[in-house]
Amino acid sequence: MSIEKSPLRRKLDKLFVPLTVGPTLLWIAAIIVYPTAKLLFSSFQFRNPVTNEMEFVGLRNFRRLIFAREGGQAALGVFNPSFVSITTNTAIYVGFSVSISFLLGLGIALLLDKDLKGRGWFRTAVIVPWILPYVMSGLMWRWMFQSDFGAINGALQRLGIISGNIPFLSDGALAMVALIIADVWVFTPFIIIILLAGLQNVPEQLYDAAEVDGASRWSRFWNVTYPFLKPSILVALTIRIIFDIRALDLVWVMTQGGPGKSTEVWASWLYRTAQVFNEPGSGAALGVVLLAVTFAIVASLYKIFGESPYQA
Amino acid sequence: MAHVELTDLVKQFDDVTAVDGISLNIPDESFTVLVGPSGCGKTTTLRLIAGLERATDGEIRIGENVVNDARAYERDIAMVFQNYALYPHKTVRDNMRFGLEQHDTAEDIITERVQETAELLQIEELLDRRPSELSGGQQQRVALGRAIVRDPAVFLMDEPLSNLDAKLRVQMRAELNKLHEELSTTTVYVTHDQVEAMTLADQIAVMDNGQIQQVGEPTHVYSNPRNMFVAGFLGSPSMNFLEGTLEESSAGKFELDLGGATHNVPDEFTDALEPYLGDRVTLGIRPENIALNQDGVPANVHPAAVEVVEPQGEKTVLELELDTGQSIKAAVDPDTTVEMGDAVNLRFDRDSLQYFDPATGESLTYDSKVERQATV
Amino acid sequence: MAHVELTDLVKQFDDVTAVDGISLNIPDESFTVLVGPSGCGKTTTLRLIAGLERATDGEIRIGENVVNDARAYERDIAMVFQNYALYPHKTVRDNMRFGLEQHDTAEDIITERVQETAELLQIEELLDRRPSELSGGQQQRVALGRAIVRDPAVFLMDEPLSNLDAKLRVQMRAELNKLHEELSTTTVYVTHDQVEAMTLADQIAVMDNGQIQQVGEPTHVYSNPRNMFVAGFLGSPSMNFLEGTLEESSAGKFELDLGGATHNVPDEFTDALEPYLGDRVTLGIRPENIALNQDGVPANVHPAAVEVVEPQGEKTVLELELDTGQSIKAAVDPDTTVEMGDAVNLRFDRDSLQYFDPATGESLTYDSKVERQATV
Amino acid sequence: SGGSDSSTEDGSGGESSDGATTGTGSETMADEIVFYNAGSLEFDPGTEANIERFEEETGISVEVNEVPWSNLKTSLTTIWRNQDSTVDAFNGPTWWLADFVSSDWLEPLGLGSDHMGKFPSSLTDLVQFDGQTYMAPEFGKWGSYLYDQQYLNEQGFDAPPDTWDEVLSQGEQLSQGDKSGFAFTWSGKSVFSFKQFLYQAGGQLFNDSYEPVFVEEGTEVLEFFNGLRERGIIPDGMSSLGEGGIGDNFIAGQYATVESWTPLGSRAIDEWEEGRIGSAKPPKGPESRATFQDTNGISVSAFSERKDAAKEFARFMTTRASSKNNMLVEGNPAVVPEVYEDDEVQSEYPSWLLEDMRFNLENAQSETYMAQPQVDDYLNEQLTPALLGNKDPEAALNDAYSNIERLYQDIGLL
Amino acid sequence: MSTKKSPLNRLRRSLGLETQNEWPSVARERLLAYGLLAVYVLVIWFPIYYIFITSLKPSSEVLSLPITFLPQDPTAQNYVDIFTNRPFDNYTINSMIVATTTTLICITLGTVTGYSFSRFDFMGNKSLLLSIVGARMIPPIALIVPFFQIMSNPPLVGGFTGSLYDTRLALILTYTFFNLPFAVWIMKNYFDGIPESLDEQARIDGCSRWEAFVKIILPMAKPGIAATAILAFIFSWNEFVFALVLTSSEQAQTLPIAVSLFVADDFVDWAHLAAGGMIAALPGILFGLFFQQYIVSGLTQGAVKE
Ligand SMILES: Nc1ncnc2c1ncn2[C@@H]1O[C@H](COP(=O)(O)OP(=O)(O)OP(=O)(O)O)[C@@H](O)[C@H]1O
Ligand SMILES: Nc1ncnc2c1ncn2[C@@H]1O[C@H](COP(=O)(O)OP(=O)(O)OP(=O)(O)O)[C@@H](O)[C@H]1O
Ligand SMILES: [Mg+2]
Ligand SMILES: [Mg+2]
Repeated sequence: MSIEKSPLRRKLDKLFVPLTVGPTLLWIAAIIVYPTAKLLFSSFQFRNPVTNEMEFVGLRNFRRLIFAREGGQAALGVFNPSFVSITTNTAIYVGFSVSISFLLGLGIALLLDKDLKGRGWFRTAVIVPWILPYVMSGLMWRWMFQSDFGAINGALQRLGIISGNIPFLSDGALAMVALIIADVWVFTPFIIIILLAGLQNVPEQLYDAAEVDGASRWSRFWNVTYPFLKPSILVALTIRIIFDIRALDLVWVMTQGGPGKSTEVWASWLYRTAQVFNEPGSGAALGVVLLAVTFAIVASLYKIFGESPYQA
Repeated sequence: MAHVELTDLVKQFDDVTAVDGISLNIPDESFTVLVGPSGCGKTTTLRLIAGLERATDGEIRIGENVVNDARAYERDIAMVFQNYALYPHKTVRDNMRFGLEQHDTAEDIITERVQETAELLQIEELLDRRPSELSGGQQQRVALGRAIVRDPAVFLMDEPLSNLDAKLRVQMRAELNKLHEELSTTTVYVTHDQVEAMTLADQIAVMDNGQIQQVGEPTHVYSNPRNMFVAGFLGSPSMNFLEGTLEESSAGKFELDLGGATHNVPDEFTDALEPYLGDRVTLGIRPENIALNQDGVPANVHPAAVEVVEPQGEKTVLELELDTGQSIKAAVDPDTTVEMGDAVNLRFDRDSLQYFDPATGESLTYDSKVERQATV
Repeated sequence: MAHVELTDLVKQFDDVTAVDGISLNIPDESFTVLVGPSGCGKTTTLRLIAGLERATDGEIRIGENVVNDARAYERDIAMVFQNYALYPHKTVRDNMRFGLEQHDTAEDIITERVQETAELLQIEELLDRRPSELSGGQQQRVALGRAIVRDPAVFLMDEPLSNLDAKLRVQMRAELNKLHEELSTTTVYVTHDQVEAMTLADQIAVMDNGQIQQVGEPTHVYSNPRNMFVAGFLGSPSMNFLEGTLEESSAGKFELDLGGATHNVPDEFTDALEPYLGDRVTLGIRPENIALNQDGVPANVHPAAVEVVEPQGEKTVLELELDTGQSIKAAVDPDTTVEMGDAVNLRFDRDSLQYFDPATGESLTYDSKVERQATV
Repeated sequence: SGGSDSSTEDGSGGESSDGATTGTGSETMADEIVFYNAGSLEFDPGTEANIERFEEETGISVEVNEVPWSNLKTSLTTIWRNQDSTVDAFNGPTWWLADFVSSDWLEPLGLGSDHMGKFPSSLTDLVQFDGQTYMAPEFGKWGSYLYDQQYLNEQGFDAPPDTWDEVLSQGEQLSQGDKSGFAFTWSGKSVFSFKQFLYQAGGQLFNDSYEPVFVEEGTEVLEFFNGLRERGIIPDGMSSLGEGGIGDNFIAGQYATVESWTPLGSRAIDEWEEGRIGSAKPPKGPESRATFQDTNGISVSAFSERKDAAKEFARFMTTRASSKNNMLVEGNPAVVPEVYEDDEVQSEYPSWLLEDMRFNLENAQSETYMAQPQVDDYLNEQLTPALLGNKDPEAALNDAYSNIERLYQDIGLL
Repeated sequence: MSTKKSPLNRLRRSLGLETQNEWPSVARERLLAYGLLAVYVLVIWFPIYYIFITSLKPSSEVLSLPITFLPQDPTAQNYVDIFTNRPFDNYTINSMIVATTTTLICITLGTVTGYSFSRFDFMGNKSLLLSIVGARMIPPIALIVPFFQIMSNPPLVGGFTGSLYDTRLALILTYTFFNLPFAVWIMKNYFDGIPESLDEQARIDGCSRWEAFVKIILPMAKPGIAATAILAFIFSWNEFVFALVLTSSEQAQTLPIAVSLFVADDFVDWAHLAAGGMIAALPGILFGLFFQQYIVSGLTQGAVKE
């Protein structure tokens, strides 16, 4: 037998992990850790539009963001009305679109989980809205909701349901409804895919076992399907909520937060503050708040749905 | 408790006929075992009885009722699945309670029954664990417990021991045996393990290709296979088949010309084999019914060369080549001292000989043998 | 080809010592089988030899070289993995070629060797298929072929048959046997199937807890276990152990007081057992060495009650309860007619008796038995 | 680049020259400039036509870069903070000037009074800082007051209301059935509407020392709106109607009178029968008849390396001829009063409309102030609930006031 | 057993609607499921249909009443216009370059790193992996401020002083931030599904680690790589917010920005917007139709496996 002597080959072999993991870690550190640090740093700064200098202002950005502005002083304990209303908008937007698309997605996923011929086709048909550019989807819905020439008013009129046009995007409440509809349209496919994958993880035999045990359909759902679906629900909700909290695309192209501030959400507020007002400090502060809120939501979702059926 | 009767049962999946018209009577309190090679329709038959599949044709009767259209949860059966199918997120106790709860059993009765069953199976200390915290054998017992606790009309068990290692398997087999003695619930049991089949069954049904090949008491079927399939399927190493032409010797005796060697047919088969004189006939002989006979009586002794010696502890299996070139296996005493290349003479135990029609595989001597046994 | 020598080999994973100082000499051209319960370190040992793990301590020598520091690709070995590990995206031919290509073998030699090997294994017609298009047994042969074609110094095989069904297993076992006769490549083979171990091995090494318990010829180890672990591990149903106190009878004979019954120790063991007089001693007897003796010679006959009868076709296993309350198994002829509840007398074959120290598990009679056999 | 500093100095001294010889080493004019336009040029056919003329006449090619409106100011800020020379000229509203000029990012255009003199002084005030012109006014957009002559006649009025009081009193009579007496553009533009009415009320947002001063007159404006809403004079869905919606509804005959942007007049002329559309001066508020103007102009980057060509571009695009061309091609009202006397223009538009447009131009008011988008946002935030009657006008404006004041304190202006 | 051969029966059979072999309730539910799914699909595809036909209408028809649900006078003029009057060729090229480069970086790094995470037990690998996964939880918008700052004023690396603002490079760098952690995670899960004994077999066959990875494992990971690549491509192609923030001219703007440019202050050019939107949506629709299973498997590998 021959023992080959090839020092380079051996050396490269020994360096396998550093060579394959190192670049990615450096890269990720550069594009995530560094910006995050910079975000924190910026949140303590204020850009003076006159001098164009960044000034250190401590926690002022946070105080002003969250607490009331009256009297030129941050009055602790009284919340900034904009913060309150935009937070409310965000909660309404995220709450409704996530829960509607979750229920809808669960329903469709349960239908698709049936042993249907052509299931692949349905899945293809169902998935497409999610992979279109959000901008295009947002504008498409803006076009659908357009008050004079939009398809929705057109169709409703043709069906004789309404006589005059409904100004969907220029009425505060209706604009929020329109936004939620668009959002549900875009993101339901994601829920469907994730839940469908979860449903396929349910061991078929457990349904049989439950049926033999005499369980009704409802009881089978709660005792067999749901425990196995929980991890998927967790993932679907987490990613979905994070997506919605940060989703600017739809809001920005459909309503720009308007009319008035009726559809302004955290994401659009952040963008407006940081980019349109060119006030990066306040934008960064809002970004920090957003990060914190996101992590809090993720943590609580894990609390609720975290337990997998195989865990002790 | 109830008897189960299947009549001309058919189950068709798209292009596969999984169950192809089987009729089987499963008496009340009996322990019936279905055996057969993989894919022969055992599981499907069980699922039809359970109501997890709907029959394409035929009739299923449990007790007095035709249950073809009843769903699983409407039939009073309990099933043990091959992989247990325990609910992984429920404790052992809740796994066992579930079926009772679904049947609206009163709380105190549930508690009592679960407790009793757990004691019977010696899993009381496991009641608060989850399935993932149990060993395979313990899971197995829980799966059994979940079925037993229900006290159903019929037990269905689908290869319930197939996942266990050899040692545990032997243990569990014994426990199942005891259990049936105690409860006497009608049981249909699927396995592809012959030892299991032989040891557990009151009645064994050998299936192939969606059809039942033979039904009967295990030892009866083992020694009197109706056809080559059954003969070859039961027993390990499996039965040797030697094909030859049936001729009448000058002495008026029948003999099988194996192409280079001659096998003398014992007289008692002459009547049964008479119609096949001149035809091709297959002789069947189990390895354990072959003895080495180094000095040898001339009649029915076949010279052979030892090719492989496989000592297996409690027996030694020999692979031999007959002079005719045919391969044959023999199971002999472990202290037999033979070596590769040895020339030996084989003696076939005449009581254990079987004759088949090589074209159809049907036994030519089944009826005469059974008759003879009955008269003995 | 080469011999392999392991010296004080240790492999430590975090907090588990998977291999705990084993020394094993694997002679050139031998077929060495490692057996042992799950988790005892068989796979780890193999992987150490292969160079897939690095030894924590000790020495591995292949042929003349210490290879501790050589990487897998530098050792001239071929390995057959439990799950075959065929490259699913390559054809059978390319699977077999790959190893040779990696070793810069000339194209015409590769072609020739692949062809030869394929013929040897009768897989020529499969050469252009992908693994997914093969049956389990065919995949098995390809996995073997891939190893054989390399003509390495050592073959390592990790439970290569464990995924096959019983029938195929028997076939493959025979093929492996023939193959080794032909090629004589040094082979280390891991299995937890005893029949495999017994039939294939020139030399068997029984492992437990990362240590080698006994090495030797299979039949030797089977009949002369060094300790209770080896005794209990080999054989199915496994050896019966009966514990008692060793006493000297009035007749000067040794006997084991089993607490209600007495077992007479054959004279040949007297010397060996002398030092343990008055101590607890465990008697070991294999089920197949127990005979039913309904009329019975009084000496060494134990009355027992039949509890379970398990006809297994070629033998029948009885579970019996001795008068002392101890459980014991016996394997008897299938035509033995006993029934549950029968009272029988058991006779232990005196040549097969074993005596152990119940505290350490060590055999007390190993040396004397081995000696005696040597003189016979 | 060092060149930019010196040219800034140069420019500040050359106010009266026409800018042909600014800077060092630039005797020959560059043959290409980069021009940033807000949004797609497709919506500015007037500008497009003028650019073509410019390229033909000067041989300088213009590379137009379209930036989304909402992003243009930020883009420019970024580019200039890096002292980047990619932009030579851009087109944008006057409101940005304060921020840009105070950061020294814009190049004085060096346009003499021969060029600037043709614009009304209300306009030149907006684009000049310390006597330097930083933006050449290109076209304007301001409020105009239109009415449905036919409907007014039916209701027995021969003239539209002339003052806020008349708007309130006549309005009630004009609002019948699904017809509203008065409407104005609101959605998304509440600050602009507010400013227009604020100037009509004689107020302004800031005084010369950067102090917000809008509360008093602003309260009057909001109370006027309250009056309109309470008497049912403005349409119900008012808060939701944007420029397009107002126009559509007016054309559909739903409003008796409307204050909207100038192009609606042209549209009514096209779509209504002869003589139905009427135009008037904006209703007079407590102090004035002013209107708000939204003027776009062209500025040149202080970091440009092709300043001469860029300045020439800014000049060319804002000549009388270009202004006229823009009005003819796109219908953008010219910011040069003389254009309204031009024959071609006269033949295109009715004289009474031109007269009102010119009046509006000359009486338009605007302001440039620092941190415009934030200031507008603070106002917007308070105006919306106040306009809907959900918040007391004075309280709303006081909140806006204190927010803006604090912003200016942060910046260091106060 | 009689099986009727009429086409209707065959359809019923192939859709699983016959009851002979199955419980009637199951067949009934299946029929209901087909119905509900069909309605759902029609409803969600209607907007896509409407914007598609809008893109085929001349502007005059788009803004005329009553609106039409079939183009009266279909024309490709809008598509011609956006490529002749507007620099859609530039936007498309930008989108291609940005999406392709991002995808290449992500699959290259994601593959090798995912492999190491799957196969090696190196120091801190669990927590490193956890932090990579955690990075997916960071809402990108929270970071627009620092990204904008960094790109317009990048830290000095190797003497580089220029600004990355308004360059495709800025977008590429940014998009790896969304996609690389995801790619590592998908690939790690994918490699977990390839038995390690194959690597070992390759090493026994004489391969070094690198050779085993390149010659044996990589070819087997093609479906996983395809799934990762498709998702990374789609995410980069569709991204809007960072493109809006980090670019300002056609030298770097991508299609989503181009489409949004049709929205002017007070007027939207719907006909051309629809055409541009269809161009921007094209890869998504094509990928959805032809590679649906990769998208699904990528998402499930990337999301559900924990
Ligand atoms: N749901 C199904 N759809 C289509 N074919 C099926 C279905 N279930 C079983 N079959 C087919 O029916 C035949 C019988 O299957 P069955 O599961 O009853 O076999 P089995 O005897 O239990 O085999 P094994 O011992 O392998 O479990 C097989 O050919 C199988 O492929
Ligand atoms: N990579 C590893 N890291 C930590 N512990 C390990 C590792 N590989 C093996 N072990 C441990 O080492 C011991 C021996 O493992 P090994 O795989 O050699 O057992 P085995 O004898 O092959 O068992 P089996 O019959 O179940 O395959 C076990 O306790 C196992 O858990
Ligand atoms: Mg089965
Ligand atoms: Mg192992």
